[in-house]
Amino acid sequence: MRFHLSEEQIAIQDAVRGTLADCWPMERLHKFADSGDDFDPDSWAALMGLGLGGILLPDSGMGLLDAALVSEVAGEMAAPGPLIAQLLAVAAVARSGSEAARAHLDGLVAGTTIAALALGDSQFVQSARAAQVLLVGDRDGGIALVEAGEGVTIEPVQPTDRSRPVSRVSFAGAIRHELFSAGDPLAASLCDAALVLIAADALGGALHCTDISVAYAKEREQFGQPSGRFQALKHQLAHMALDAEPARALVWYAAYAWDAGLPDAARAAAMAKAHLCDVYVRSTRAAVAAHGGIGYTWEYGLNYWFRRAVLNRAWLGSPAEHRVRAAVMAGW
Amino acid sequence: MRFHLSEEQIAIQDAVRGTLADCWPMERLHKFADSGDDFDPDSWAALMGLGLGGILLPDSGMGLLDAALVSEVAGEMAAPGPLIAQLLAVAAVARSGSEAARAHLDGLVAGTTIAALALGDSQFVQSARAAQVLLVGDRDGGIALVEAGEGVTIEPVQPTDRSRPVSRVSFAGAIRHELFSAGDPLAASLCDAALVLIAADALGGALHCTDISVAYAKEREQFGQPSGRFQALKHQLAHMALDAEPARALVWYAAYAWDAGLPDAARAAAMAKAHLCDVYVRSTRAAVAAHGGIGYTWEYGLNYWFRRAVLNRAWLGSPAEHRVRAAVMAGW
Amino acid sequence: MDLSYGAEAEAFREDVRSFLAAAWQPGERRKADLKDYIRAFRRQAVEAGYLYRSVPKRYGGAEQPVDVIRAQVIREEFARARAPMEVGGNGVNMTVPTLLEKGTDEQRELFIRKTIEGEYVWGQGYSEPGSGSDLASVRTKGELSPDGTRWIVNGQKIWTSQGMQSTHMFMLVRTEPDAPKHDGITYLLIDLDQPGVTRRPIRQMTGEEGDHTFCEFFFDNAESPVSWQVGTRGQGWQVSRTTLKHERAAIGSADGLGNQFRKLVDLAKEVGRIGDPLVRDELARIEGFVLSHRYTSFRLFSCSAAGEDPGRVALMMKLYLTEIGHEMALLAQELVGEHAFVEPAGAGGRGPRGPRGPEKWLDQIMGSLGNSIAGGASNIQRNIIGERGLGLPRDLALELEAGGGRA
Amino acid sequence: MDLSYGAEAEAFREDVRSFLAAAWQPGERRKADLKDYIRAFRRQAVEAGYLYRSVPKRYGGAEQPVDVIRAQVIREEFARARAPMEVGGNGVNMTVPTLLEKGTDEQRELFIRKTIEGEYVWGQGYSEPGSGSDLASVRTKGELSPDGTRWIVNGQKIWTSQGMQSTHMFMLVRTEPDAPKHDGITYLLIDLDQPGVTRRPIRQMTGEEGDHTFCEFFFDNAESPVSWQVGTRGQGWQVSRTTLKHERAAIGSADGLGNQFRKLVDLAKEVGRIGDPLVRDELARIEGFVLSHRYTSFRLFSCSAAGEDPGRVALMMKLYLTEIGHEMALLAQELVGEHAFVEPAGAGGRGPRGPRGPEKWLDQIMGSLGNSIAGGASNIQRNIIGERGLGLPRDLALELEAGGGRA
Repeated sequence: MRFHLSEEQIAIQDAVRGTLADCWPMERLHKFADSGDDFDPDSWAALMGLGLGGILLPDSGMGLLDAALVSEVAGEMAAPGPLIAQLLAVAAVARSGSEAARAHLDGLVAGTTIAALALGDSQFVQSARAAQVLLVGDRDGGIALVEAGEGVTIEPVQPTDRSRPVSRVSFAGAIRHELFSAGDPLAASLCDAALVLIAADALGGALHCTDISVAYAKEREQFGQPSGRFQALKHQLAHMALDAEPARALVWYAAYAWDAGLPDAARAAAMAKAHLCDVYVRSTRAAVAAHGGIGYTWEYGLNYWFRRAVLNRAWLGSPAEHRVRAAVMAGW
Repeated sequence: MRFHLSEEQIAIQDAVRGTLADCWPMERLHKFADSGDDFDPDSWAALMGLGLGGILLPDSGMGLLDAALVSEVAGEMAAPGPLIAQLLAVAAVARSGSEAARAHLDGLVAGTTIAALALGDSQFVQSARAAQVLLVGDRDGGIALVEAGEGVTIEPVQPTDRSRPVSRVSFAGAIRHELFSAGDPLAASLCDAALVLIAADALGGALHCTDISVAYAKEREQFGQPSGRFQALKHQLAHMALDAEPARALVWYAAYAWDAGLPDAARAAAMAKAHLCDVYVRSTRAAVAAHGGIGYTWEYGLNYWFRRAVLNRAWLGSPAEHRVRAAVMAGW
Repeated sequence: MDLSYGAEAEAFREDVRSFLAAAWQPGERRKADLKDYIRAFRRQAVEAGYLYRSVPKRYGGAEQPVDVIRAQVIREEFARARAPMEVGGNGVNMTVPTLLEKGTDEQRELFIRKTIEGEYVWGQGYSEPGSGSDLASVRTKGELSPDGTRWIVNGQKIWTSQGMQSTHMFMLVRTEPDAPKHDGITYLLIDLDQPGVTRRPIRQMTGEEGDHTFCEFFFDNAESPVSWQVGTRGQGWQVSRTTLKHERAAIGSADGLGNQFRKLVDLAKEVGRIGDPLVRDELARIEGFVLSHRYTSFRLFSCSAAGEDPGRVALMMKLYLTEIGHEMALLAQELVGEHAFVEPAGAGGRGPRGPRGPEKWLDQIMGSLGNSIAGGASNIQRNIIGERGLGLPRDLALELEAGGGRA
Repeated sequence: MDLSYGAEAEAFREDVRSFLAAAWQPGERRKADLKDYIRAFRRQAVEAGYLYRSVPKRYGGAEQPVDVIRAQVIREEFARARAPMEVGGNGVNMTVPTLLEKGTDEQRELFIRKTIEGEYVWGQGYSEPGSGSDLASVRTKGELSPDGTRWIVNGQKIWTSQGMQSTHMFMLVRTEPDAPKHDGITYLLIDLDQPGVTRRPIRQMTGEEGDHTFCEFFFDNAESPVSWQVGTRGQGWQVSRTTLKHERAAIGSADGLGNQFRKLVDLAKEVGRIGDPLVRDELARIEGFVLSHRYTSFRLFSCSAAGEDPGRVALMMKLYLTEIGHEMALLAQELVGEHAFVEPAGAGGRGPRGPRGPEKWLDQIMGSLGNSIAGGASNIQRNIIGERGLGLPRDLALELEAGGGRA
């Protein structure tokens, strides 16, 4: 029986947190957000230097839970992409029988070959311009690896999420390697893993919003008192924590169920995605309100998390869509 | 332009309030609640003595707005029934061509003939055992006046709402006078009026819950201070007021629209019923929480309003059902 | 992560099963016969080390090392066999730990064995009319008898659960009226079977007023020996803090919430609303909280088993449970619709409950409000999360009033 | 009740219509030409008694008796004809009433006419970095020049709307640093076109940072004549209370909310979700609040027309509006879905807006948060409702800190 983090897992999170604190401070994020780029080579190299690329290799000794812990810290620090795509691409390619795709595996694990994610019906892809391969969900439910280049059309847009900019992408006639055909349980399972990683990013973001709001309430004086002394704000902050902190175990469980191949893994992924993305939206709104004017400025940076919450919520299906799936899977 | 109460209207409310304060104090309500009766002759005589029975006579010089103002005070004081039934029965009989029904009109206006309400699909009727006539909605949409007695089966139940006890009623083979046939706009309009009167009762109840909670917070000391000084409770009370007070104008408008025959009268009635019944449920819950332990005791009496909120919410259709109707009427 | 209990625990589980297969065979026994059988069974279970594990053997316990996994296995296996666990209630959950920590040897000898054997039933005497969450605003007076051997108690206590069954009470009384608020309180044990004590059941808003409801107690020159005072005179507030902590740990079993959620789904089916998109969405939305609560209870359990501090989340479970209960109540109210016009049979504990339809949810709809009130009102829980969990400064009024005395 | 305006008002409406038919014929005029035409039109409208009705004629106003029905008819008819109303902004809404109530004749002569003619644009100088809702925590310093003729101002102001256009500012400066917090503040007018004043637009979370956004102002030995001080030295807090009241009355037009709700319904249609039961339910649920807000604004208007006090509901409109905005934002976010991945064109005021799809709701989704912050944060609004509306006692910390000085 073990349902809390090990020292190793906490160490991994600390390593990712420390790395991002160094290479991804707010000044860097501000600069990136206004640059029009969709990829940040320095922070990517630093993260990949930690060996994160291979977490979801079948023989890594780690699993989706570890990947989710990393995604959580990425969410906390508003890290640029395409981390989730990379983790999933490695998982997919390593588990597929496609030799052509497997030729990319070493590069993907090392992070020298960059992967983007185009699962679901979305036309929007993060870090699309930087990616050499795209993990693409077919309309029929199969999954393929598409080579960037000819046949892949990328139209940049002004992205809402400035830390993980998207482009509008289409794939007519691109080179593609089928990884899993329609109906292959691995295809569905990879989509579930994506949901868990998004939920983990949302968790990290929500906790970050709570923590900076609490810190601000301790430091800022209003009417001669730290504003966090006032019961109204104190209770609002307590509710932010109450919303996010217990939901942490929901993400853990979803990841654990995926790793252990439990029968409720798919449903747990749907519940985690739906619940955490709602939590994240509430947390970012509450954080702006808790900060007052400064939270509404661009300079303070809270808006990056707000914008990530907007993206996470709609990415790969809204909370309501996943609740419909969860209801069906429960046999209601 | 006039969209606030006249002195006369305020005087009517004060008269009803004063009468109920005299004849319907908490001791009386407690006694009635445990008596198993479904009608209280003394308070009924006192209310009817004010001439309320005739408010919805076509030539009364008053209208649904005035009836709603009375219903609001009845809700505020948790008055026993069947006030809404009586008001509507007078409105219905006076507007119908049925001579047999009109023979009851004087008694109904005076309150000596007691009316119960069986509109909608409900099998539950308030004050059914006391009623001499029942205003019955036919399955096809018509409205009839049914004579109590043979063919009317009344099965008493333990009612949730102790101030307006219901029985289970069926009408196979009773004497009935058709008032409005299916498709008669007056039939639909009477149902709308019922919704507005229920919304008004809910408004009165919600405001009462707010007011007693505020009063209690001023009087009760916690940690050496009136509990209402603490910001958390203060803001919870502010939200109770915020929920109920602006909704008052929604009830006014729905009643006014009915009186003036405006095209949105039916939709306004549906919106008012849905909105106020939700407000009432929230207000009663918030009131119990604001009081703490004493609010949870039977003796304090708050539970009578809680129970009225339960009944009002489900009576003649839930908020969700009326929102569906409102959506259809809006052409969405 | 690993939700299995491990080989050692599974071997232990086999032991428990073997024990139960042999020792728990109530057969067709009824009434007094069954009561005797249960008493004997519990003694065997204590000897086997399964019940009252934290109570020393000399007071009738099993005196086992703390092992939350074993404790969980025992709970599961006893539940599966439908075998009786500890007698439970305030006595075992609050009096016994308090006496073990703060009592005298004489008090332990006197009370612990009889409490865990169910002979003594304890009521809690903290709340007073109007005190609400401000438990330190004790007004019930304790005065020494002229000869200094007895406390003379006058006042009123309220919201005592199991009040009609209680034989004894642990209570807070104000013994130094001139001391600062938190310093003038003494923690006292008292025998409720004496002329100076009157008890009255409280009728609740649900109508409930039976043998298992709350009571209020009136003390009119009631007496208790000075030797029944726990801890130092005037330091009763600190003594009571121990027990409140225990109470918090006892509330919030994740299974209860999960069961209630499943019943809510069944209700939606029963009333034919399970296909309604609004109902499905709301059920799944609520389930997000229910599952978060459930898996967090795993997390707390796991930390507890490993002897690690779970951090601030442990402070949140009570309020989280309360708020989920509210959400479920609102959906239940939507689902029961007109069924709620009829009060469920047996409400108020008057007569047998009998078969009950959807209207039985009325109890939960009202009862969910009781949760906000019992065991520390929700606003106090929010203060606890904000102050102890997030480290925010204390409310000024509380700080000024407490003068630093309150934990 | 009667929502018609009555025969007298309808006759007045005819007058307004005739006036507009004659006086407002902008035709194809553009740019400077149109500007001149508008200026001339406004003069005519003032002469006819339609604009600046509460401003005395000697300062360029119409000097009409208060008549909210007439004012409403004027608004409706000007809107229907798309004719320009008063120039608006802080100058007309705050500076002019303040000067009329508390200013000197010299100040009125100097500022009112130029303000209502749009020549002077006023920024508000209340908020400072970190002051939040605690507007009395003014740190910007005002010191008299050695010869006693000028105030020397040093400090920073923030959240000044129309800051890039502002020619002048009304501001609070701390002139008696040793006086109690609320007693050491002076209300000052200042010319912003001087070397000691630097302004910088604030980029908001929406990305907006154009000509119409908020600014922060830095004062580095900026100067203002002592004769531009409004009210007594050290009594500026009381002077500013007048204007805040005006600001509250100006916010919360019911039509704006209704229009936005209709657009939300249109959005549901545009994205093909209007048939979704969840969306229909949520729209109708929100509309219950929207209509309550709308009809309450009728109620307030009606009370105002009759000169009667509407009571506590008047204090609730700002917070009610804010909370409805939040609800609408959450539904909008559900409806826009992936459209929200793209920032609406023209956000940040960079370049033309052009045609915009559902993503334009991103502005509202973020903007609804701005409402909770602007014009008094929501928690302050809740205090106002609780204390002034419900008569609950003041928060202890505020009471201790204010020492009774704050209105």
